[in-house]
Amino acid sequence: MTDPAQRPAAQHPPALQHPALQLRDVWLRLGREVILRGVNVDMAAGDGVTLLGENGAGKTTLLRLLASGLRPTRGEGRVMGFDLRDSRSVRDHIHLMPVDGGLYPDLTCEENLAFALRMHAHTGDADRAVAGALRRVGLEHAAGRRARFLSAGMRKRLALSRAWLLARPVTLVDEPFANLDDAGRALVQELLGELRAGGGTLVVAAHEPELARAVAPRALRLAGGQLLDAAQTVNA
Amino acid sequence: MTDPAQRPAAQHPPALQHPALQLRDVWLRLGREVILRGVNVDMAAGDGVTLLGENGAGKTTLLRLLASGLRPTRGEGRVMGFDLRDSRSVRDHIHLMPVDGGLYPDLTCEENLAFALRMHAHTGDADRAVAGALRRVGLEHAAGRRARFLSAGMRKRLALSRAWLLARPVTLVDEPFANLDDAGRALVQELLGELRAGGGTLVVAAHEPELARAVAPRALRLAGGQLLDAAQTVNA
Amino acid sequence: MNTAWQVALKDLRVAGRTRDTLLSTGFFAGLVLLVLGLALGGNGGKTLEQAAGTASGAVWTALALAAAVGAGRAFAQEQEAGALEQLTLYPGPHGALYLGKLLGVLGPLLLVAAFTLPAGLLLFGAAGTGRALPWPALALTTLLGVVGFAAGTTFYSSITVSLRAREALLPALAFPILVPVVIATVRATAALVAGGWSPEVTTWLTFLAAFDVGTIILATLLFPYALEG
Amino acid sequence: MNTAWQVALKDLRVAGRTRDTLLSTGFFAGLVLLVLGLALGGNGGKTLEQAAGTASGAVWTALALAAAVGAGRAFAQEQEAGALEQLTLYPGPHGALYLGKLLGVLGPLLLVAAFTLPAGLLLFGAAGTGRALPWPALALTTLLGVVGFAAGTTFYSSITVSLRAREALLPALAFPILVPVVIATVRATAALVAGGWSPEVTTWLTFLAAFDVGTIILATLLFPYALEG
Amino acid sequence: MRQDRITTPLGIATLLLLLVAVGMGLSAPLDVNQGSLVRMMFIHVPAAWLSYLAYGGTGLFGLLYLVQRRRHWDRLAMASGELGVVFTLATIVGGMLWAKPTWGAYWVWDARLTTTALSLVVYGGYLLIRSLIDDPERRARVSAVVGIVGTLYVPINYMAVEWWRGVHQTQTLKLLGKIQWQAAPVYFVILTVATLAFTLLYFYLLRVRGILAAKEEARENRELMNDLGVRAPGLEAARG
Ligand code: HEM
Ligand SMILES: Nc1ncnc2c1ncn2[C@@H]1O[C@H](COP(=O)(O)OP(=O)(O)OP(=O)(O)O)[C@@H](O)[C@H]1O
Ligand SMILES: Nc1ncnc2c1ncn2[C@@H]1O[C@H](COP(=O)(O)OP(=O)(O)OP(=O)(O)O)[C@@H](O)[C@H]1O
Ligand SMILES: [Mg+2]
Ligand SMILES: [Mg+2]
Repeated sequence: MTDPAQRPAAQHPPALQHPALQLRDVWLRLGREVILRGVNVDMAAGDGVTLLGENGAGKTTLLRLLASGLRPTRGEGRVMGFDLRDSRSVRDHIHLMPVDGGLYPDLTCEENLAFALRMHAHTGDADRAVAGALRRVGLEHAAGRRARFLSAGMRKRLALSRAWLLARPVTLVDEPFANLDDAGRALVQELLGELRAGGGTLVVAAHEPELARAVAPRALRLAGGQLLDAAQTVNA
Repeated sequence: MTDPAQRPAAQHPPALQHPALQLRDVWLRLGREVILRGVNVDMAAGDGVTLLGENGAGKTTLLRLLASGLRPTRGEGRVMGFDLRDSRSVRDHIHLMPVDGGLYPDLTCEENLAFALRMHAHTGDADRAVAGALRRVGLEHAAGRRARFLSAGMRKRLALSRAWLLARPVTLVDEPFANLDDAGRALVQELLGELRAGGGTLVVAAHEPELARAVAPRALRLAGGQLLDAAQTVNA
Repeated sequence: MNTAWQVALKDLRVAGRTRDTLLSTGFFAGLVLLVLGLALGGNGGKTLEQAAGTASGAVWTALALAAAVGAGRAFAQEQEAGALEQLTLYPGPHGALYLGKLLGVLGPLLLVAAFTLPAGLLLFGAAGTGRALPWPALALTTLLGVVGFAAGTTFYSSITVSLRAREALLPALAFPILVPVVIATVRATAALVAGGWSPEVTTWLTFLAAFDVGTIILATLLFPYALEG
Repeated sequence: MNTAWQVALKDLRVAGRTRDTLLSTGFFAGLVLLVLGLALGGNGGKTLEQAAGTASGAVWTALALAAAVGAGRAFAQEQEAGALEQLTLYPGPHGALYLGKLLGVLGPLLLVAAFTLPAGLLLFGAAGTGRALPWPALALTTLLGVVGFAAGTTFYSSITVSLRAREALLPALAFPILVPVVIATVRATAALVAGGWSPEVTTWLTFLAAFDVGTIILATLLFPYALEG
Repeated sequence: MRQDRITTPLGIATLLLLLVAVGMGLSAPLDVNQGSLVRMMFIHVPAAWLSYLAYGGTGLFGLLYLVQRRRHWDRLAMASGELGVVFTLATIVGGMLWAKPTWGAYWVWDARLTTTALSLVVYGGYLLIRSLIDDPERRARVSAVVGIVGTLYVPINYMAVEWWRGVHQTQTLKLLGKIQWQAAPVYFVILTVATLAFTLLYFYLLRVRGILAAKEEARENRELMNDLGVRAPGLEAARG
């Protein structure tokens, strides 16, 4: 559809020996709740993982922890070989797309993307890259509109185009299919697929396993604070 | 499942002669955009309507207009026989469940529901009604937790339980299925079904026509600022 | 009235649970007193009149600012949560929302005022000098003044929150509302401290009461227009 | 440095668009000046020194409180949008975020200060008496003072943002730390207005510059701990 | 809980030294100007010293917490902050009682008095922040930061009399420039003993409060874990 050369390549060392994501017996307590109770996981670089689980199971929390936004109460983890506590190195390799998009309501679509790009010390023609990303998600006509005035689905598309544009080695995506129309859902599959094709590791928290499967075939289920292979839990 | 007597009955006059919702050539402009371009619609009391449309088509905007939160730029409308400009009377009959829930982050689940109930001048045992509603959506264990600390799906459930508890003659629901797990989606169908069974009129904006059909069989599609029968547009 | 009452109860509950509004407003008022004390220098060799003037000036500066800060939260709270539109869609007259917010703001503010006034008078040497002060009259002045501030700033807060950037002239609207209250309270307090009840005090308090009632009525009537989508 | 710069640019862009920081900061500064002006009575029969003292006291109290209110918005803005967590997840040192926010806060604040200082001096009878004032020196003092305020309040704002009642809490927490800046600026301004440049002024300005640099360095170092999840 | 060999002996030593200080204070000659009022000094000044010490402690323990992330330091920082507030209050109240006979009023707008009152605000704010954060890790981290910045304020309070002359005594013991003592030598000795006694008192109270806080925390955690029915030894005690 678009010229793949326009998309910035995933910025990470070509040859990776260690797993992209690794958690060892991670416990996490928030307030008076223990959300994670001994989570273990390994994901190879280039893996695509779907994170399933009931409402309130802790999927979002786990993603925030992987992005170094929360510290494990016990246990440890590594992202691209860096300890989770070394937040500075982890942040160099990861992008988290939150449920609500995490956009600035008073910046326009264009400005929101350009800001994200510049914060990643993007060199090159930012304006052109941004225009390409907006076109890709069908927001070119709203490029100059403030995020405050976007519809729910348009906000999701904007957040998605940001993830695609940044193309970090590890991309964590929280409920990408919610609020989108059918075309939007197909777009998510396409763009996330491109990220993986570029060598990126993908973790997708979603309630639509059939849709997520296309880009993140390995399914894990979070239940009771523990992470299990989805197949296993179905049998259990 | 639950004792239907526990649910407050829809509070509206038993015999309605006029349509519940009526729009006549409604135009709406927001900022520099014209969102609605001559919308006409009639919905009988007790109707269930699914509002379809692409992202950014104007579904949310239309719901806000019906709730008297926005004023039409041109044209007019009636809700339960009251002119839309008579916001005070309209608000007596309507409840809008917004996409983001519209909850107070620093009130607990219980308090959020009790507040809504009391603002509707509910007489009777509010605490009992609230506890019942929370149990109904599976949030009884989080009754004392602040809304700020709920997961996305739990917030949706809370907003849903509020709509069910208030049971207004007209309930407008914006994307009820987003962010929910499978059990949650079934719950939406169940609760909204009960609202309609109680005589309420239902307008559901959703991207999941197959799910919405169960409770709101009449499908309308918003496209180009105009509202058409979904069947028609598919043919066109 | 139910609406007003429920909104006030909710706000007080949020305030009460988190204690923060109260604590920090009080903290803030105390701080302004201290800083003013530092800035206005020593009180050696002052006549009673002078001390009374400075003390009432400091007390009312502190309370006016505390009111502005406290009321600022009243609607910001709703807006942050995306709950403001929801609030405006409940049944009942919109004017009642204003009254509810006002009551919610008044609660903590009156409590803070009850501490600030005696503390300010003591610190600035206008009380504790062995003379009896007309406390009931001072309490009445405080009540009227605080209601005036809260009424004005709550209204202002509702306008700024929903308008965001629309018009730069709006803060200018709040000013004329607050100026008369400041003048009247400062004058009345100073007169009461220096010489007890007098016809001058009666005039100021009557004015204040009329002004409060007028502001509240006007704001209640105008409020629906300020909110409207 | 890129990070700091990008954050500042974004904040300035938002500030220019919504103007709400500017409005609320200006409102607050105006309110303080006004209330103090009224409370401290007429300026008849004051010597130049007294007028200079009162005027600079009022101006700097107003600016300090305005800084607290303005900086409060710096992080509140991010928080409202749910964008704060996103901001902390960008690559690069967290200290740079602080510097960026600081620059963003400084913009509107300097604008407000540029109005408040002359207005305050005029209002309290320290300017407009026919004498020429040392404006460049006053501008330098203002710059140093405002930077000091912004550095302190921006830092605390990052702490209070996730707490409830941050509007009132922020000034209360930050102000005591700002007191040295208040003292120094008041002294320097009063001396400048009353007698022009003098060695005393040099001392105060040196102190201010040192305090600014110290605060900024300390804050940049501690900021990552304040933010961390 | 391991055997505590320090607390009790420390308490006894503190008590003894305090008694000695009281004895010396009561037997000291009367001052030429102030008469027996001068004895106020032996409480007032050590109390002020203790509060400075406590504020320094809050900053130091906060810094240690940030470096090592051991909750132990956080508890000490809190204990120190509370002591600071209590003894600042003692200084102010004692000073006010002293001020009535000597200056003729309980309170005057003197720089030292105001800055002392403001330091109460600084550490009141420290404790306020603590009370507003529920999550223990975050509370420890944020309050450590606030405590460290707050320490900046202590030297300013000390210097306030220099910068802004008022009625209050300037520092009798000048630290800047030449160290000099500007009063009768007997008083110096008594004051030193009293100050030493208060220093010991600080460490004793710090320890007691720290132990209390640790017990409280352990109890809360136990309750919480029982609530949740969690079998995870060490989850709560992960970082001491
Ligand atoms: C509310 C009243 C007062 C407060 C808040 C207060 C506060 C303080 C503080 C914080 C210090 C320790 C500062 C330092 O060591 O530099 C101090 C020391 C001292 N105060 Fe006060 N004070 C008050 C009243 C008085 C009065 C009424 C007197 C005597 C007439 C007095 C005499 C002294 C003396 C002699 C010292 C020792 C100075 C030194 O050795 O450094 N104070 N006061
Ligand atoms: N700060 C907090 N304090 C207390 N509990 C919290 C906090 N944050 C999250 N929780 C709780 O943690 C649990 C997991 O939340 P999380 O958002 O991770 O769920 P989720 O799996 O993403 O659910 P959903 O599918 O609904 O998005 C929820 O029960 C929530 O209430
Ligand atoms: N205040 C406003 N100013 C300008 N444009 C606006 C404003 N509010 C909404 N819009 C625009 O109106 C259009 C319709 O938005 P709306 O939220 O109604 O869409 P929607 O059908 O609900 O979409 P979605 O399925 O994504 O939720 C969007 O293009 C949006 O950008
Ligand atoms: Mg989630
Ligand atoms: Mg929508």
